[in-house]
Amino acid sequence: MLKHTLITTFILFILWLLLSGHLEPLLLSLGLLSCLFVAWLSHKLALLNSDFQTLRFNLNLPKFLPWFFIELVKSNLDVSWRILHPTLSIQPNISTVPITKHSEVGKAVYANCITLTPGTYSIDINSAVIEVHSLTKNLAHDLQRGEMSKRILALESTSAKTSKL
Amino acid sequence: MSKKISLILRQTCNLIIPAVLLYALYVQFHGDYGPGGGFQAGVIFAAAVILYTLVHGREKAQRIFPASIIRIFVALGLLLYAAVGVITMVMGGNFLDYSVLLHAPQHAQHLGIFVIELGVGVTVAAVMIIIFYALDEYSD
Amino acid sequence: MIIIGWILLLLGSAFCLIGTLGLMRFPDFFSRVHAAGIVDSLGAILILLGLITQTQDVLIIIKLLLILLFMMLTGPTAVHALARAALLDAKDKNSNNK
Amino acid sequence: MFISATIAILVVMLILLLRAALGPTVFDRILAINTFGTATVLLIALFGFLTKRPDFMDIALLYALINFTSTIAVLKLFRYGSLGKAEDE
Amino acid sequence: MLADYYNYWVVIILMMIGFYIVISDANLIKKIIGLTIFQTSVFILFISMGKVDGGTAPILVDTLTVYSNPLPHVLILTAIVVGVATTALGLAIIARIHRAYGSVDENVIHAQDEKQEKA
Amino acid sequence: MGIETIINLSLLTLLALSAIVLMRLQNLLAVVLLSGIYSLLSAGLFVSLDAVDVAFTEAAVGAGLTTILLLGAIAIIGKEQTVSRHGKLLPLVVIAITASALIYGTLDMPIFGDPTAPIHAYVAPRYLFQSGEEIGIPNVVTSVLASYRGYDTLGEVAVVFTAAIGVLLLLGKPNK
Repeated sequence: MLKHTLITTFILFILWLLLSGHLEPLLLSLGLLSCLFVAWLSHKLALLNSDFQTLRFNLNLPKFLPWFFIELVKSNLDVSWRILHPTLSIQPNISTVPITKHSEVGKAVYANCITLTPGTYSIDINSAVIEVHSLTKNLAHDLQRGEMSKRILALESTSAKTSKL
Repeated sequence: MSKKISLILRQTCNLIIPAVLLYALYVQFHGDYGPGGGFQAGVIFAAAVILYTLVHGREKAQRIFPASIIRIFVALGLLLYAAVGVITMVMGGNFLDYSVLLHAPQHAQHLGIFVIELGVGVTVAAVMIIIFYALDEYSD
Repeated sequence: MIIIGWILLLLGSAFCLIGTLGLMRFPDFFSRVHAAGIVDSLGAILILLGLITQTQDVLIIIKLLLILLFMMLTGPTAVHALARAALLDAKDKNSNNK
Repeated sequence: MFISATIAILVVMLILLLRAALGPTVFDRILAINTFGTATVLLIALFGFLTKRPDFMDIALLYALINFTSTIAVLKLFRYGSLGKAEDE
Repeated sequence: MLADYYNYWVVIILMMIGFYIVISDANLIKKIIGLTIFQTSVFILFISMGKVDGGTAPILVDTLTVYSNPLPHVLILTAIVVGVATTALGLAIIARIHRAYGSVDENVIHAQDEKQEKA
Repeated sequence: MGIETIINLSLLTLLALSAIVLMRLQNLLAVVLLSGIYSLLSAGLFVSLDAVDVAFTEAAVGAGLTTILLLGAIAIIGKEQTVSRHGKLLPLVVIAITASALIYGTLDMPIFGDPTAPIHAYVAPRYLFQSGEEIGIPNVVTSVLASYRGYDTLGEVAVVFTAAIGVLLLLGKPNK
């Protein structure tokens, strides 16, 4: 537990430095105190619990972000084209996407990534599937192929899944 | 379809609330250099606590921020503010004239402003949280 | 750098406008969410990236990146919560009518 | 160039206001307000650059952080009829 | 001419809308919202008066010399927080009224009062 | 007309529009939601009028608190409320007279942004040009709030404190 709190404090302190940009000893010590206080509170509130430690920013992140950005642009262009098209060719429907291997945080990240790409958004979630509302049938099929799921799985560290058991 | 709060919402809030809490403290301590200060920091801190209450329920929130202790903080902040005024009077200045606190007047001003902003922040945060609790408990 | 910023800002504003246009054109709530999603995702991303190219101040770049990060966290979550509440509400109404 | 983006955001705001006024359901209004928050963040960020003092990002950052609090509150009220009720397991 | 006085005129429009809601709507919560609009219009009036052409925000930087007037900002900054606190007090009173009368509609409340006086 | 003027004018117009929409809506929940937009717009306006500290407060208060407190009150009285009206004519006459008197009054105001207006003549220059030496912090608003006008701020905090006491007296449960 102490280890988790220390890691939390460290991450919060980096955030403080990014926010503040002041390097005077007074503000630095105040920042350290604030970070300790917030880390203590988060521990008490069970906020940044062990789940979040599973999301290590490993080497797959630089690979994931450009891929995700391209997907984002593609889906944006697709939806924009449909909006501008005079006939509004849309067939809204709800389908399910399986999510078996993800940790709790991984599920949340996955669902948020689905929502971030226009054309699909997660409407409900349970332990096995995400219900997805999509603007056209094709977009849902793309998701069910599971490319994004695989890539987000690669972001989670392998030790996490064993510790969840 | 249960009445449970969605997992996504819970996880995101768990990630955001520490950031909001830290941001509140950042605003509290950087009021000298940019926009911000005790009033804003207090409100942001209260917003974080309210967000926690929304997602995890009042019972859980009151286990860590009990109303009885928040009530003490409501008065504590104001007392801290007023105490600075009394101390300056004891040290031979006017009420809330910080320059007598230390030898160098600029440093004394810094110290005085820091302490009273802290008092303002504590009172505002506590007041907003206690008002939210009171309204919410009344709706049961 | 300045020209890249131009393009990013203009594209971002264009996407924002298209998104809100969709918000008016789409027939029901669940499809309007898709249209609003354009403003929240690519519109905001392009404008903020465009702003990042326009300054040399590291602190401001960091703050813009933080704004982007937190928007990308809170935006989809709010949309999800909203859509879920709307779906549950629609289901409730259906079961009441039966 | 900042000018055109700013004007675009102002037009977006006008349309969103229209959507919020028309409704028809509560959820449409909430959607409009949520997007309005995004537009405000962008407007404030752009304005910082327009006035050549872009050190007011703090306000935009604040909105990015806590704008969804009120959205969650409305949804909670709508679903549970109370703000502080804990979830039913 | 338009830009010279536009702020003041919008302030008056907002103020009158707030006033109209307060005197014409019977629902007490909507009256509170009307008061909030009225309050904001006063804030805008103060802040508009503090604005100086070509000035920027009153946070001192070596390169700038023209700043807007900080005094209204100080007044309004505290007024906003005090405004929320008093709004909350108003809402608390409305909650008690609702418990006593079972309604927050002024017409219903008056009708009940009159009934009680007759009895 | 500079871009700042255009932004100022359009934000004001949007504010007026949203207030008119607010006035006409009858569903209470919709009114509360629209007041969220009203608050976002006024925060934007405060930024454009150089009042960053005020905008910051409005942002924190409007996004985080006012809406939630109003929703808390709606939770107490029930969400299916609609608003009924008193008569329309008398209030309209009253506000028409008040508005015309006020608009007549604005013609004597100093024009918007005039640097020679009386408000800028007395204490403001002293705060702006000497607070840097006297207090030593760049944000003039903070130095006026906490140092020059510290006594006023103490009063404001006391008002907030009193409001909390009032809410607790009205709504709090008796001690167990």
